[in-house]
Amino acid sequence: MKKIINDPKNFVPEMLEGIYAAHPNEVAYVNGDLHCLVNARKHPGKVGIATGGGSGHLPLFLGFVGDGMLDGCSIGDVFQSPSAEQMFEVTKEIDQGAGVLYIYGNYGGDILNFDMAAEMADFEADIRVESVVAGDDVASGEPLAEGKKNTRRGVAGIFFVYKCAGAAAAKLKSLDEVKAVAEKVCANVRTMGVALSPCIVPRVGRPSFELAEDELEIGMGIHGEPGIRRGKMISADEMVSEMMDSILKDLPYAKDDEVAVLVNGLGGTPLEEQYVVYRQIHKILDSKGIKVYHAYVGEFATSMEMAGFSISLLKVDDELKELLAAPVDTPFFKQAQF
Amino acid sequence: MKKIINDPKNFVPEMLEGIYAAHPNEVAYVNGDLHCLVNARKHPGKVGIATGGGSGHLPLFLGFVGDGMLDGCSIGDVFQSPSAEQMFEVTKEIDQGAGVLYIYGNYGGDILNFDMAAEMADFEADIRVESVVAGDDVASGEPLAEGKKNTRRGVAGIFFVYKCAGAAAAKLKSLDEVKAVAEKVCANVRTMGVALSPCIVPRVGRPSFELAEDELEIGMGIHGEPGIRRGKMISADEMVSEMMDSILKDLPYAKDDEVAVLVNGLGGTPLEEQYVVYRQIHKILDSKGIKVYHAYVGEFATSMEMAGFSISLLKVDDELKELLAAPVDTPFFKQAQF
Amino acid sequence: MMFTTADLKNLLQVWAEMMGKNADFLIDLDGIVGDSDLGLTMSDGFRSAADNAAGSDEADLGKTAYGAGKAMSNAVPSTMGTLMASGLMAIGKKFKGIESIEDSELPEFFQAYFDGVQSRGKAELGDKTFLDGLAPAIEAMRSSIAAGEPITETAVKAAAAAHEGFLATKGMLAKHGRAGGRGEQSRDILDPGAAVADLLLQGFKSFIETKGK
Amino acid sequence: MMFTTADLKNLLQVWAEMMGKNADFLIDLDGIVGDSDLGLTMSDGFRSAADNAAGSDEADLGKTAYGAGKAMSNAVPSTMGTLMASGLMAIGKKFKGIESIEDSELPEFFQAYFDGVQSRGKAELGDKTFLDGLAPAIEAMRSSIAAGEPITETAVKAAAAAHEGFLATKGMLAKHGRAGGRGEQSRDILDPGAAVADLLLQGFKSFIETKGK
Ligand SMILES: Nc1ncnc2c1ncn2[C@@H]1O[C@H](COP(=O)(O)OP(=O)(O)O)[C@@H](O)[C@H]1O
Ligand SMILES: Nc1ncnc2c1ncn2[C@@H]1O[C@H](COP(=O)(O)OP(=O)(O)O)[C@@H](O)[C@H]1O
Ligand SMILES: [Mg+2]
Ligand SMILES: [Mg+2]
Ligand SMILES: [Mg+2]
Ligand SMILES: [Mg+2]
Repeated sequence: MKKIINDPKNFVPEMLEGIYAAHPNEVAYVNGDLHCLVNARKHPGKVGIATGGGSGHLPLFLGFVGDGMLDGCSIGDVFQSPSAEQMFEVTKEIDQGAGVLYIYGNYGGDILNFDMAAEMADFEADIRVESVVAGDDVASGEPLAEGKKNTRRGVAGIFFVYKCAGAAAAKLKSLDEVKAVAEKVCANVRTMGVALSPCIVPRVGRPSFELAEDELEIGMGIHGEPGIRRGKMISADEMVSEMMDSILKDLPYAKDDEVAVLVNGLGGTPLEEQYVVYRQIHKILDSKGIKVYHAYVGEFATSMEMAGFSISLLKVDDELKELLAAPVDTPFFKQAQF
Repeated sequence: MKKIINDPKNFVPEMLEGIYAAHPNEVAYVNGDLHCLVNARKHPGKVGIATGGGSGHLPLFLGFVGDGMLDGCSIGDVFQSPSAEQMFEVTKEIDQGAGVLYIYGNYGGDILNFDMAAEMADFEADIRVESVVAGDDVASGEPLAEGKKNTRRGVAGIFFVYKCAGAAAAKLKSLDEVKAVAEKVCANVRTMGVALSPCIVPRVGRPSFELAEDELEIGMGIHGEPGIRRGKMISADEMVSEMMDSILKDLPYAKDDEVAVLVNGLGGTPLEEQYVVYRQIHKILDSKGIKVYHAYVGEFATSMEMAGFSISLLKVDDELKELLAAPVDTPFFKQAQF
Repeated sequence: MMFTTADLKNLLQVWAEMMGKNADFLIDLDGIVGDSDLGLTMSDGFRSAADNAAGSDEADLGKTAYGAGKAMSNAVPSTMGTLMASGLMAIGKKFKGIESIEDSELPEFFQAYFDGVQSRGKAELGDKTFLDGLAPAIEAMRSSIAAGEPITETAVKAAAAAHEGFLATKGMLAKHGRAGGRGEQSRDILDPGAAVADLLLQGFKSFIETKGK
Repeated sequence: MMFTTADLKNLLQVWAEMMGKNADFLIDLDGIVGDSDLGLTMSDGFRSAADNAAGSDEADLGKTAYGAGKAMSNAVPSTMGTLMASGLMAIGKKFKGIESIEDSELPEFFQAYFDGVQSRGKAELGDKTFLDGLAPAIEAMRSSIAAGEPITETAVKAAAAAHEGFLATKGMLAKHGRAGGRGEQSRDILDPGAAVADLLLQGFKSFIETKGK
């Protein structure tokens, strides 16, 4: 196991110690628990936004805590939910009187714990909490439909939910308004991924699955959940075309629609290759008359050293464009107003 | 070869097409040549700063072209120098009448071409060009000494040279002043790396070297140049201690010195592991009474999918601190004033 | 006979031992479609619940259960960890303010557990979950008590029903958790969460046996 | 006899063919300590220099050499590509404004090449580089011309000297490029850049032979 770690048991706390040591003016932890991370800067009157989830996806989730985005994040062990108590501690710390919005990915363990935390916040601390659950992975469930439960996994597209909701909260919008923004983004974002190689959970010490030297898996989840098809390696352009087909079909797009694009490296894939991918996405969108409002390329939601990438498209209107363009300053993600 | 590419021959131009498509308002190319990248925004009266080098190291080199940092970059094939002509084209484009500073790494091919380009700029366009060559890798040559040629390779520490020189140029300092800043940073920055796995140059199609499943190489260069020792895998803390020993010895540090730290992932190493690394660096500096002025953790100078990392320390004084803290806005690196 | 706060503490100890002894069994079961953590989370989770209860001098039955549940939820925030914690915490809310219940009220004790899990997890009977192991046990308990059988007999019947319930999950289509992602493939396997329900009732049976002696 | 712009164009063609034929030899040599690109860069580089000269109707000897050098530097910005381009461009600067030189001036032609490479690369004789192949050839040329030998004889002697010079790089300690990073290990090997000098002089010899016929 070629990992740059010490005792696998200490992987998460040591990583967190490193983060607090590296960014002492930007992030802090509450209740003496490294797993309860908050923005070191307070913004009175603002709706607090919290997220949380398992470790192993940096910069997701904690990396988006900072000005213009999230206020707090509870952190679990690798690929494991943090506890409701930890979420509750973060909730108490970030509530500024305007209530707290939970935004997290559609995974069983996270849902149960965030629900429990929301109850604790209500019963024990009288804090109003609302929740928005992101499920953007088109490879993992039926298309969204009015009144139907979304069974799709939350993946890199949650970045757009954080970004827009964070910008709305920074403008001191109300909890209901910020929630409405988050829901609007969830309704308009679609993602699809491809994996080329597995990752190793440090405590487990062996890969979670095997892919032959000439194989890939289209639609695999960020914890190695099974995808849509496993097949022989194909060219970058072919991968992108196949993935874009599924994405574009899922939320019908029309000529002259505008989108924001996110190319997300899974951890082991060079940035060069991600730009080769972006090139083909841009070509496809061009050919359909769909305009790119803004493109993000890099690592946003990883699976440690997994090789592969995902593509997320967010259909934008004037409101979302304005929210996307707002500045952000977190230790892991910075953006100037554009 | 598990790469997300099309025809290996088109790897670099396709990557570049992706970059221009993704960042149309931020970067542009000159002379109809994708390999000649410049900041899309002009800053009249400013010293122009150009860099250049082979592809395969994103965000190095072109990723640091933007406001507050570099003005242009010429881009070669993977691990190959761009041509003098390409450098010259960039030079003409970024000269704003205040002259141009070349900052690049200490590699034979780059030196020859930048020297030739400087001559062309002088003879053919009457542009004053000065050059600063970064050689920060303590694993690759004798310690720096007055009047002696620096034989060390330029690696991730060049980020600090760009950052400080870029900030000085943004303040409209003169070419001599900006050059003096760059030289000061070169004199005060030290780097050491470790590699755990090789990378594959697309056109070559096979790894440039082999490392067994339980081996690492301390001091290896970013093109796979031989390091100081090859050995069995050790813990993250042991790697860091060994590397910090060499770095701290090379430019003696005293109690109460202040440093900026750069932890640089080589491409295939998860961000989580880089923070485990930072934790130990911080501990060692703490134990010696050396204060961290600012820490950067992430990918700054990669070798495509190579696994491993490097540590760079820059000894800072008030001048360098002020320059480091200045804002930057490039497509690949953004920083708010701190 | 009465079921007191001291009994709850003993029952939690029995459950912790039960999960410890069956950790490998649960790991293997969860390994087929899940992430193999169930053996560890259940033994760690019930261990911390039992230790929390043992370490407290709380006499209140409800508060003891609630505290044990919270301890479990902190220790193992996995799906089943949180669900089992929710069960204990629901018992806590229901029996807050009293220090014992009649044996005849024990079905309500398990019903509270069931309700806590269901309101947290929002699964239906037949969704191939923990609930499908627990529900038949509660029903068997109720009939046995209604028939005036001694509690030892009730416990034996409840344990048998839970085991049947566990076995009956084979053939069901999973709708939740990791197995839920497998579709029809999931039918062939036994549900690991229902195995935990089975173990809880086996534990309850041996707790009652021991208490009767 | 005179060496004209047309001769230069022919010589460049011969060199391009020479590098093409010996590409594998150079690849292997560069593969020992370098990055195996030398065969490709030299054949591509001299090909583009020759094509540039062939395609231009420039009559000026210097300008033709300069243009050929620039073409090479654009085509192959590797170490040797840039150095060879610098050599041709230095010839260009020296012989700008004339359309031919005397054969007896040919040592100056090669000296300009040498100076161009040296001022670009800043290596010294004995540093195990291209220069160690070219320098003895220039010396041999000078002596031969001073002795009044015919140019065919001069070319043969120069080629022999270049080959000796190439062989003599074995044993030298490399100070530049990738081999320079190897320290004492580099002594055992022949320098690939010096092999290029050898090939240039072998090419010159056959150019002179052909021209004499
Ligand atoms: N919504 C739910 N309600 C009740 N039980 C559930 C629910 N979702 C999953 N389960 C149970 O949890 C078991 C898996 O638990 P666990 O191994 O802790 O999950 P994970 O490791 O995925 O967090 C399943 O076998 C099922 O019985
Ligand atoms: N400074 C220099 N001056 C002259 N020749 C040099 C110099 N540095 C390297 N060389 C020559 O270049 C040869 C290697 O060239 P090349 O394969 O193009 O290098 P690279 O592939 O590293 O760019 C060496 O064998 C040596 O003869
Ligand atoms: Mg990475
Ligand atoms: Mg990477
Ligand atoms: Mg499990
Ligand atoms: Mg070479």
